[in-house]
Amino acid sequence: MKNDKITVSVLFFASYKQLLGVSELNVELENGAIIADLCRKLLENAKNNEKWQQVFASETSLKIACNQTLCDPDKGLQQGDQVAFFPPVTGG
Amino acid sequence: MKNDKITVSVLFFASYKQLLGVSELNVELENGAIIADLCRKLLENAKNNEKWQQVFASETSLKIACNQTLCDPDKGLQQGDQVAFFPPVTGG
Amino acid sequence: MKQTEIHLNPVYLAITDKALDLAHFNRMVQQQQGEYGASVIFTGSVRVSSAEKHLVAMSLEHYPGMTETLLQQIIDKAVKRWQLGRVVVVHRVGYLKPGEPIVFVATAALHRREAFEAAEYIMDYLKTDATFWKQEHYRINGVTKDVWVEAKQSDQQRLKRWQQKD
Amino acid sequence: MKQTEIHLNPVYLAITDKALDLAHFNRMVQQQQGEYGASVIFTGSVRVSSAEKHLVAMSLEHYPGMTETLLQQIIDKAVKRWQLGRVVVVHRVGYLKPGEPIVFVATAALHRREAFEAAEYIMDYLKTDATFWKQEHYRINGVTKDVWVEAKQSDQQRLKRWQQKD
Repeated sequence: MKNDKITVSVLFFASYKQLLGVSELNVELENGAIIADLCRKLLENAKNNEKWQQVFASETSLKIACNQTLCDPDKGLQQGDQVAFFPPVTGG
Repeated sequence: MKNDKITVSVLFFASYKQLLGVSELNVELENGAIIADLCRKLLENAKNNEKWQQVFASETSLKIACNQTLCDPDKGLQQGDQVAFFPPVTGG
Repeated sequence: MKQTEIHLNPVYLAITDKALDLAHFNRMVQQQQGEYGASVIFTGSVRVSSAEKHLVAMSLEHYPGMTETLLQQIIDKAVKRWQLGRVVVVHRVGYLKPGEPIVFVATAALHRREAFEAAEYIMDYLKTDATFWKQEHYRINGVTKDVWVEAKQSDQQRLKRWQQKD
Repeated sequence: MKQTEIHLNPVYLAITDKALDLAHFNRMVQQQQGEYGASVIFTGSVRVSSAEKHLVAMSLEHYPGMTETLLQQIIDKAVKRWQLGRVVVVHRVGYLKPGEPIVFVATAALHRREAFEAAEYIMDYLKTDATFWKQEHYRINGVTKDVWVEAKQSDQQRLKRWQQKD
């Protein structure tokens, strides 16, 4: 029997974490969803809250990692994937 | 009364010092002498000994300093000048 | 002829919330270098500002797991590109006061050129790739203000030096 | 607001026949850097060779007086070219065993680029201009051999990097 839902864990770091007031959450998606779908779902869940729009609108600075590897919004998701959203890094 | 002789001190370093077996000596020269005259005088004094010829023939590698500043063989000498001969440096 | 052989694990990598023991890390590259007689140490510290806009402290956050992987990848590229006898990369996280070291990057090589280039290469990529974020805590006219440090365009520019040669 | 001001003599230059106290010199640039939060330390040591041609020791000779002047001139040029909070240049002379440090060059600057460039600049000019000479003492098949180190063409080449920008 094929499961038509997947659950991914979502992480926010640095200014995004602070702005949204959340560092980690789990999101249920349709099987076959890509990261862009995850972003849409997150915005819907937040009722298009301004802060969430701000994070996901900043296409030039928003960085995405899937399972700790940088990727693009068209990356397909699997059950249990860890997706992280963060601004450009500033270590060193 | 004008003195027509000057005395300069001469230093040798590193392989030159070892080759010639001398690190410091004083040389009397005619007033108005240049460093090339000093070299000639040193070779004469050494009776054109092969080792001395070897040092002063190595024009590409022989470095000359007068009073601790690098210079050319046509540099004029004054009473009391310190002239140093040495090979290319290899510190660090 | 009896000879003492010195075997070193060439790479040491750490991310820590403890104050960096610089003397310890210095010794890792300045002592027992074997034939790798040229070493370069870079240390980046929280600057002690003297202006009106007074920097009180800095917070450093990272992405545990991903950061280590990314730093290891940078080191692997450096080790492939230059012959290195030692690489030490240590990055601080947590709450730091002015003057405290943030990052320590050191290399030992056969010649100075390799040691300088490799250390600068690791720093350049660490700055642009490794998942660390800095927040500065200022006190301005008696009021505390927290500011996330912005990524610098100049850091991206620095990478061109290495990419042209890649 | 009370503030501790740290005044440093930015330049420390020494030529010594004593073993270099690296921990001491490291502290000079890694501690109390004030706003100069980026430091680079270069250390060059007598390499420990493992080949048949075994390096037993090294002798370092210099031209007292002239060497100090030349090193000071190199440092002056670096200080004019980059904004440096600290410059430490220490060179060993005399009889050195494998593993012992020969030269220590360190800089502290506002940004890593300046610190790296200034340290490399000082090393590059020290190599070609400062009146030091090295003699290596080898033991080859049980026989001792003393060899004066020859100047490297590559060291002259390295200077072009700085002259193009001068």
